[in-house]
Amino acid sequence: MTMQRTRKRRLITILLVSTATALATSLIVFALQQNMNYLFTPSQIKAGKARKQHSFRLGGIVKTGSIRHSHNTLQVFFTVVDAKAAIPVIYTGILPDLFGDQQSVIVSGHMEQQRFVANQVLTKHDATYMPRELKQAMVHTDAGEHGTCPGSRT
Amino acid sequence: MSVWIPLWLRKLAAPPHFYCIAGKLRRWSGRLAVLLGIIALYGALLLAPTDYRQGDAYRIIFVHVPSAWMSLFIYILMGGTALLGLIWRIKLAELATIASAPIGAAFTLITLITGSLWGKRMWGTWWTWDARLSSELILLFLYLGVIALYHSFCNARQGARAASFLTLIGLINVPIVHFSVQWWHTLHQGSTINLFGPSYISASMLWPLLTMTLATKAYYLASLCGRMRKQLLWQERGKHWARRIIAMGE
Amino acid sequence: MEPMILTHCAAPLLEARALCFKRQDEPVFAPLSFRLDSGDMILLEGANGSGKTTLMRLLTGLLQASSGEVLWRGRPLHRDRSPGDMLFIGHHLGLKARLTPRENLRTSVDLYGAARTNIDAALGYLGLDAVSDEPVYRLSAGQKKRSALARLLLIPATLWLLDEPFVHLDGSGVELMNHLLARHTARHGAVLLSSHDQRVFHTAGIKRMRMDI
Amino acid sequence: MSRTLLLKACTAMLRHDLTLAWRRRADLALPILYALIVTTLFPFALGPDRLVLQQIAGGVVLVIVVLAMLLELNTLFREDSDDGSLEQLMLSPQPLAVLLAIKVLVYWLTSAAPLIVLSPLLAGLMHLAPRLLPVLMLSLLLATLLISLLGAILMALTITSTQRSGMLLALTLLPLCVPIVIASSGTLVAAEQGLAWVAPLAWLGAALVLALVLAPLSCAAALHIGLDG
Repeated sequence: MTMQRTRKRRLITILLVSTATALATSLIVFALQQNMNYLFTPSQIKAGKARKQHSFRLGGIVKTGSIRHSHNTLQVFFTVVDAKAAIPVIYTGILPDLFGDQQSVIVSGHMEQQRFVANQVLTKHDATYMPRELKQAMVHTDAGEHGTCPGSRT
Repeated sequence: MSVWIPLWLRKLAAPPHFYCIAGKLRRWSGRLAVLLGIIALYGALLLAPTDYRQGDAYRIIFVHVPSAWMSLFIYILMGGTALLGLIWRIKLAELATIASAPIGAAFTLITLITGSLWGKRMWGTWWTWDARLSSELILLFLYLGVIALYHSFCNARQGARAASFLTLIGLINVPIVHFSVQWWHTLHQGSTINLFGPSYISASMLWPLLTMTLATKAYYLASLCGRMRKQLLWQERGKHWARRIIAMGE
Repeated sequence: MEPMILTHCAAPLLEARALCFKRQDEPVFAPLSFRLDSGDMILLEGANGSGKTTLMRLLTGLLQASSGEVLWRGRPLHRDRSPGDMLFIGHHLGLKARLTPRENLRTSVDLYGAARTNIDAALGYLGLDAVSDEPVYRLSAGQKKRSALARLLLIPATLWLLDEPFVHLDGSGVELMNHLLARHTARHGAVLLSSHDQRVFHTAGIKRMRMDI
Repeated sequence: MSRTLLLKACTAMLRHDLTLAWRRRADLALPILYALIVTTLFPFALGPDRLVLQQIAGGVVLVIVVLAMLLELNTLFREDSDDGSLEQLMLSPQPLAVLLAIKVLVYWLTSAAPLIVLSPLLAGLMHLAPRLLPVLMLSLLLATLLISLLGAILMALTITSTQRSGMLLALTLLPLCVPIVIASSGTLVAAEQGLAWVAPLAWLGAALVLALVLAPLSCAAALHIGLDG
């Protein structure tokens, strides 16, 4: 009798756990289908996805040649672009070392008219490490923008 | 408790025997750690070339990356020993879980400090709430929680079991924390070294990194053995073999 | 420890085989083997700290043995699932100070799935009529003990595990308790109890077990 | 047969714990007062700037509720362990996990539920936009249930530990709560920015469904570890 009870109890436990797992899985699948991006790209902003009065984060790549420093203040102007759109950004402060053309950045701040006023600029560096000489050589031979070093496989 | 454990393993796990072997292991892995560490530092600071973009500041990865790997590696290992200790009540597994925690916490702390130094140079901020950084911080809290929980019990073995249980819960939590923080969009770069597929690092930089990784592993083994020995001796202080060793030491 | 000499051949109600418990790697008592059949009553004797309470908790399954095993009706005692016809009353009586004896008993009875109708009778039998609706914190130590012991009347259990059941009881309480014990063994129940004070104890056919190492 | 017995035991447990909570109903006001007082500290500390307060309102209410719960949580199972009723519970023939789940439910009803009812007032003090209130309460509902379940495991684990202040519980529980806090604040931020806020809520829901089943089981296991010494 006790054996039967044990078995029954175990069965109920397994049933409950698997039901919960199934339910949780379907909820997660549902959640994954929703857009969960807390960062807006320039094209999303152009499409009016971000409410203008709220502060948010803008992510993209610094357009080549767009960086302009002001002469006597710390103000910097640059343009953040993605595949389709561009947003001009104004920032006052010291920029991180890696900041430069074609650098991917995350800028937080808010929109003022058509311009994004940033209060923080973060640069995202890529996961490539190589000697300076090699990079120069690669640039000269135009080995591609994201070349991996030959013979560096682990 | 009638669990089938092979005889040789049982023999190895006998406290006096383990004490002796751990002593030897500690000595040799300690020496190995020092040797590898010197080689790796030499390679990292003098031989490895300057990075094309990050200049010489990138050299911090030779400390940062191996510690970060160790911080996770040790926690996963603790999860394994915790499970062993809880299910089969293997005393050495309990000891290993408890002895690993401070080492893991130290590596996590090193990771956080070097990471924040690096972050200031490269990203422009000491700290950012990005997925990897945040989960590393939570990992540190988990380590500290495990240590604190262990010390809050009078009965050391019960404390070890409770701490093991917490370790297991935390083990499930680590990836969850990581992915949940990722919602805030990650600033940290992707993986540089991939086990499967190409790595984005040149060989001249890679070998000191890997050597340093081996050095940290050897250091961990040495430190673990030392801590387990000490704890074992303390727990078995009433036993004959332990008294003999203590008497010999003094 | 000599194993009990028993005439029964079937699986005993409760059996301990080389039971040992270590706290901080120190054995609390020497390995114990004994068996308990229906109709038996065993008195655990031993000085303070000889492990009587620990043994009781082992036998209920609250503690897990370091080595050896406890068999309940021939099967290993399962730690996660109490057999249900075993009743344990320990040092901590399991009474809520803010509830009345009646409310406390009602919960116990419902947890074991026993009949609720006998609560009044049980309270009367133990002389708790006057205080049955007072919160437990107002009761004297003896009255609290009686309230806890009322479970023995209400929950049908084969085995009683009683840790110091006579403590705090007055003369009439001791009489009552002795009577309950005798009646239970006469009805093929089994009892394992511990007591310091052997004078209060006068049931015939009791087996004594010394716990000293 | 055994199902009706289990049901009877569950209702008995529920009545028992609710009666106990009712007998010390004065204590029920404490977390509420705590939450109110801590909330009023924020305008004093940050200045009464409406915009500043509004921006952090959701997160502040969330964290205060979590902390208020934590203070209450430290008493869960403690009295039961001290007076021996926990032993009686473990020895009863009913599945321990189910009984513990009921205890956690009563804990939630008596400590977290009043805080959720109070949350519009707390949010109002911090000038949270009224349209965000339903989202706040919904995410609080899921988050508090999850934290209760997680906290119960840790309380069961530390039942015989010598460290009885809430600090140990905070140190061990709060790191585990990080994803819960992130998801619930994520819900609020998304709702504020007009994004789809159902997604983080669905994550919380998924975690809750799993926790509802797994946490009582782990709690029972943890209790055995906690008492085994």
